[in-house]
Amino acid sequence: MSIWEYANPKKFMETSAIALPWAAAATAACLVAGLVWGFFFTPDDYKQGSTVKIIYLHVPAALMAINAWLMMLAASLIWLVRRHHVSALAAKAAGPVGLTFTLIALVTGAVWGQPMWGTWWAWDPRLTSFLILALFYLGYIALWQAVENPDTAADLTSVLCIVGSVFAVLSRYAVNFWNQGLHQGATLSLDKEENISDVFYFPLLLCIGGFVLMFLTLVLLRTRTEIRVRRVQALLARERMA
Amino acid sequence: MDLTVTDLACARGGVTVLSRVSFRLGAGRALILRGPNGIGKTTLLRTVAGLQPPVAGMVSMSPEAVAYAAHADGLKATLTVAENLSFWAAIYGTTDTAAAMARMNLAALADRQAQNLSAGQKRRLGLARLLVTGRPLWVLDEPTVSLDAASVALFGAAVRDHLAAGGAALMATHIDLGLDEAEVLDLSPFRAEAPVAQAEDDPFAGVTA
Amino acid sequence: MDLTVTDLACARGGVTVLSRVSFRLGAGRALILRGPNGIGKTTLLRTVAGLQPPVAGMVSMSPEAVAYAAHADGLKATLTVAENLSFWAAIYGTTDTAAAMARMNLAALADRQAQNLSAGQKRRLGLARLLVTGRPLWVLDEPTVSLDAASVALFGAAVRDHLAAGGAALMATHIDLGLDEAEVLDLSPFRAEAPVAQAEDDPFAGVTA
Amino acid sequence: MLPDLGKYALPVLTAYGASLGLILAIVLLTLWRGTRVRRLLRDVEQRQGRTDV
Amino acid sequence: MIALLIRDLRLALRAGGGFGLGLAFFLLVAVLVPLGVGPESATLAKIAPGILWVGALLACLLSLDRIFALDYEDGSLDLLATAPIPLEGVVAVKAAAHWIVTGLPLTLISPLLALLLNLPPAGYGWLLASLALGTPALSVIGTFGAALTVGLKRGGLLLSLLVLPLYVPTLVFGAEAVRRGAEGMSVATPLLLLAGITAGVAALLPFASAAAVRINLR
Amino acid sequence: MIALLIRDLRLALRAGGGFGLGLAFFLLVAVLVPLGVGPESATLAKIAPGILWVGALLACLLSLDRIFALDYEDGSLDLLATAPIPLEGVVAVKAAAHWIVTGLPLTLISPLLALLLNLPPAGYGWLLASLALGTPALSVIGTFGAALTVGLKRGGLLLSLLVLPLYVPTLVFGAEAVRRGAEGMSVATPLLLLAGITAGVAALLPFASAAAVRINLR
Ligand code: HEM
Ligand SMILES: Nc1ncnc2c1ncn2[C@@H]1O[C@H](COP(=O)(O)OP(=O)(O)OP(=O)(O)O)[C@@H](O)[C@H]1O
Ligand SMILES: Nc1ncnc2c1ncn2[C@@H]1O[C@H](COP(=O)(O)OP(=O)(O)OP(=O)(O)O)[C@@H](O)[C@H]1O
Ligand SMILES: [Mg+2]
Ligand SMILES: [Mg+2]
Repeated sequence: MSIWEYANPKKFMETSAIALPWAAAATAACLVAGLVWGFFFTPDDYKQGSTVKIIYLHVPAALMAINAWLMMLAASLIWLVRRHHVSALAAKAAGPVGLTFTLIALVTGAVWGQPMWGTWWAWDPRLTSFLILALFYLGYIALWQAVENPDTAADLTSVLCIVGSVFAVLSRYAVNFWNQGLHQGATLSLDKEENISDVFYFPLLLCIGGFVLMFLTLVLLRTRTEIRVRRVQALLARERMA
Repeated sequence: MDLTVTDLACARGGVTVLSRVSFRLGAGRALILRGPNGIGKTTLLRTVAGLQPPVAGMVSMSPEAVAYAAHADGLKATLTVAENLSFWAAIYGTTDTAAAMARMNLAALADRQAQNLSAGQKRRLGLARLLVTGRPLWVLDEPTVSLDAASVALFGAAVRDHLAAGGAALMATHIDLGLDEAEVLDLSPFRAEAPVAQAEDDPFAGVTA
Repeated sequence: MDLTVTDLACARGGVTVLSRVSFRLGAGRALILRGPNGIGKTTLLRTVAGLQPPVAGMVSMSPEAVAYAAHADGLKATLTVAENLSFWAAIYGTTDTAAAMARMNLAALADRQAQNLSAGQKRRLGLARLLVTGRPLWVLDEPTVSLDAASVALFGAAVRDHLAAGGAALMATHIDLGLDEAEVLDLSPFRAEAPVAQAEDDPFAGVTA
Repeated sequence: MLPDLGKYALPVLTAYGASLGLILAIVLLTLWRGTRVRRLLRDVEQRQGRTDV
Repeated sequence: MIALLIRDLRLALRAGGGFGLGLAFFLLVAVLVPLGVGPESATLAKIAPGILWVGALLACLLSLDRIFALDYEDGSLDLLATAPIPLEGVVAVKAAAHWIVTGLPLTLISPLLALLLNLPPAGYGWLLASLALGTPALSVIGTFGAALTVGLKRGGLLLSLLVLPLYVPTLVFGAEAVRRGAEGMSVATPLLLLAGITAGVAALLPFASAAAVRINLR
Repeated sequence: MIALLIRDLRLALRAGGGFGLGLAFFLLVAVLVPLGVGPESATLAKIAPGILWVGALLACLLSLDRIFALDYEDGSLDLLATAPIPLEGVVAVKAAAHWIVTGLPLTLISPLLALLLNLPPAGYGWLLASLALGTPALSVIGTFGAALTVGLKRGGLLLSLLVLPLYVPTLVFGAEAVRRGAEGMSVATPLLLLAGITAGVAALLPFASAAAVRINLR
């Protein structure tokens, strides 16, 4: 039995129906635990004060915003190569979720920036590339909405996703050209010296896990909906023919 | 060089409109498609011309052999008649635009911009394009719309010459084309039923609420 | 309520194409204009509809009494059939779109966007618009293009009802409209000559090197 | 109940409020559309009498 | 007439309308300018009022040719011209629809873009006020330009050239109001002048526009 | 293929083509920005590279939807798709025609507009060079966006939204090259990167564009 069997819509519906409640429960558990821990039971940072609590939303959202795009890229490739409908619909389902994460990262970042850097917005490379990522998401979602024929839409958005990924990387390099920016570098590196202290680290990990699970749950849910939409369309088309 | 259409089903807007259409069109023959408005003539012609994939069945001829003329004429309003025509001639790698213009009685209008033509004159120009494609199978969607009796006769003569030269023509129309020798295929019997069979092709079959 | 056209001359692209056209069209009557492609039927109809001024002569009826239907249908591709029709009904201050849709056999398509109609279905919608204008004189340019026999009959019935209700209809066409009771006017005799007489109106007459 | 957020109370609370709001929005949107489509599919199935698979 | 407004708005909202086209363009300008000019916030703050107003103006300008062109092409304008409503009314409604589709959303979103461009906070209110007062004038003037060029094949280019000089006073007063507002100076004079332009233009130009449409249809 | 290029250029030159539309828009931006921002020449000089590049980009963006839309509407694109030339070629020719009509004249006129915006004289050469290197990329990327949206009714808006993020790297490197040039710094890196983008994009994107057109015509 190959993994591709789950690409059959019917099979996918059956499997996902079993997986969904567990995923939802795990999401709720991780997220609530992580956020409550982070918000109520971590000390303030000596430099950043209580604003450090924003990290529990900001970092997971930023990570997942990028990962959601990567997942869309993979799903698009699978659709173009193997033409599994579930794959295309999963990419479609992930779009708005990714956009939401991008917006969360942007908003929390902006709110954080006001006390830390004295400005809501600066044209820092990382911030700028996130704004561009948001635009990519918007364009991708809009293209899905605009095309009537679902298979055509899947094809076009897949092509856009691939070309867009290349340009997203290029943009990142382009804006890096300006300056190093205000934003700090990666804190979650393996390098022990640079790592943040454990007090912040564990709740952060929990939150990241929560966001990953939330992404999974939402995408599953939305993919199921998209599959049902396609079924409705097929049935309605048949009805009109009669 | 025959066109064989086998068990063709074609769809528009996701709805299969025609199914199980089969016919054969030999060199030197013309076939006229008839059927009420909305039966799917345009859809069928586009499928044969390779502009959209069939839902099922097959078309024997590659789109490379087809010259397609749609409801829209593909004319550029600001180019003159001669310019419009020689552009298409260049695309198809032929050169004899003068003959085509003469055949469709456009010589006097050669330097007129297409936007200043009357409806019938535009249509004549659209038909003249067929003559410069040099392709064997003409696929024509209501070719004589807006044409007067004299122009319909011109068109009839052009089609006859094309057939005599070993070409073939597949046409949809509601009115008389003045081509008595053409066979007629009524599409009404091929209207797609609510297809139980389609469930097999439907990747989403079996999905329930 | 009669349309009297007296010694009308009309021009397109600065060239007078028809001159000295005169006819009378009484209430309850229909007049069909015939003539080869490019003679100036469209130009004449636009002049009668008040869309362009005559070069000479006059049209007795004010454009307020005219419902004009051109080669183009004036449909909005993204509006549904019902929306397209009720917009025009609102503009003309009438309300009965349901009846118009029923007459033109559009009821089943009411919620379809205009871009998803076949050529003939679009035309039917264009004709249904006439029914909601409530205007006495219909000026129609090739109204039955792309229509199948059944739709032509629908159109014929609609025109007859319009005439019976005291309306009038002026139509240009190359094909049979199925209206045997209509009078026919051939425009060929009115083709504008190289106009020596026109020099009188020409404000630049008499200017020489 | 709330921990002492010091002078940064406003930004921290805004960040949490906005983020949770956005998350709630996408979740509700997903669920709403899900139930609607589900109902639609059920209606269509009933109308067609489940003649086919 | 209301039917026409509703239809135009509906067309704009449906796919194909170009609702949001102006908005998107405005956004575009606000994102691209910093990318081009570079990230220094002092420079950006300084040019923000001007750039925002230029962006709003260009966004309006872009959508002008759709005001009549689509109706002209599919024959609706012919039919509207022979319909029992005054052409002045048609023109005014078209201008209003254009404003609702372009000027209004643009005004509402402007504070967000001001953020991107680092406009000093004191300028936010004045930016909103000046755009709310000024964009109707842009729509009405633009409709006049569109009316002059209905049916011309070179429409787009000509339209921009015709309308540009007519837009200059609105632009200058609008940007000046925001700049003064951002620097904490008095903004009464430019705002009043802006309001004057809008009122005058809305009262008089529809007649000129209707005449232009009539001439072009002939 | 040459015939197609000639036809497209001829269409652009005839009334109705939109030749000069991009140029006019570029001019517009260069005139409006000083009007909006105010006349201080130091500020203007500072933002000139960015504004000129943003103007060029917007000018390109505006004419994108004509690349395929006109041919789609009148049925020519269907005919071209069934014609005996590869669709990749058609797409490449369309991009080339767009560049000749938009990017090339824009590049040539840019020094004049640089004058209006007080660009330091050292930057003139680099402005020309960067535009000459960068505008082909804009045309090719734009053709890709246009191909994605052929036949869509919401074309215009969607097109801008899709193309905007794709334009970012070109814009940043282009403007950066001019800015460095104007300040007398080394411009080699951004110019090289710009050339790299153009080359890569011209070699690869036509395939994606042709695929998109094919999908859309289906
Ligand atoms: C709108 C503004 C902002 C955006 C779009 C943004 C975006 C991002 C992104 C994309 C990451 C990367 C995650 C990764 O690669 O690992 C990140 C991480 C982070 N950001 Fe922000 N940020 C913004 C503002 C801020 C501000 C104002 C601060 C605090 C002063 C901040 C602190 C952090 C920290 C501490 C991390 C974790 C770094 C890491 O683990 O890699 N950010 N942000
Ligand atoms: N999106 C859609 N959904 C459902 N049906 C559609 C859609 N688009 C088109 N159709 C229908 O497909 C059918 C086939 O249209 P087609 O243009 O092929 O007809 P036709 O035979 O050429 O008609 P005509 O003689 O009027 O030109 C029509 O009945 C049309 O209404
Ligand atoms: N700019 C122009 N210069 C010269 N002649 C022109 C110009 N524009 C149009 N014409 C001519 O005017 C004539 C009248 O056109 P019109 O559209 O009225 O013809 P019609 O009778 O409606 O023809 P059809 O039956 O083909 O629709 C045509 O012969 C046309 O070629
Ligand atoms: Mg048809
Ligand atoms: Mg005519």
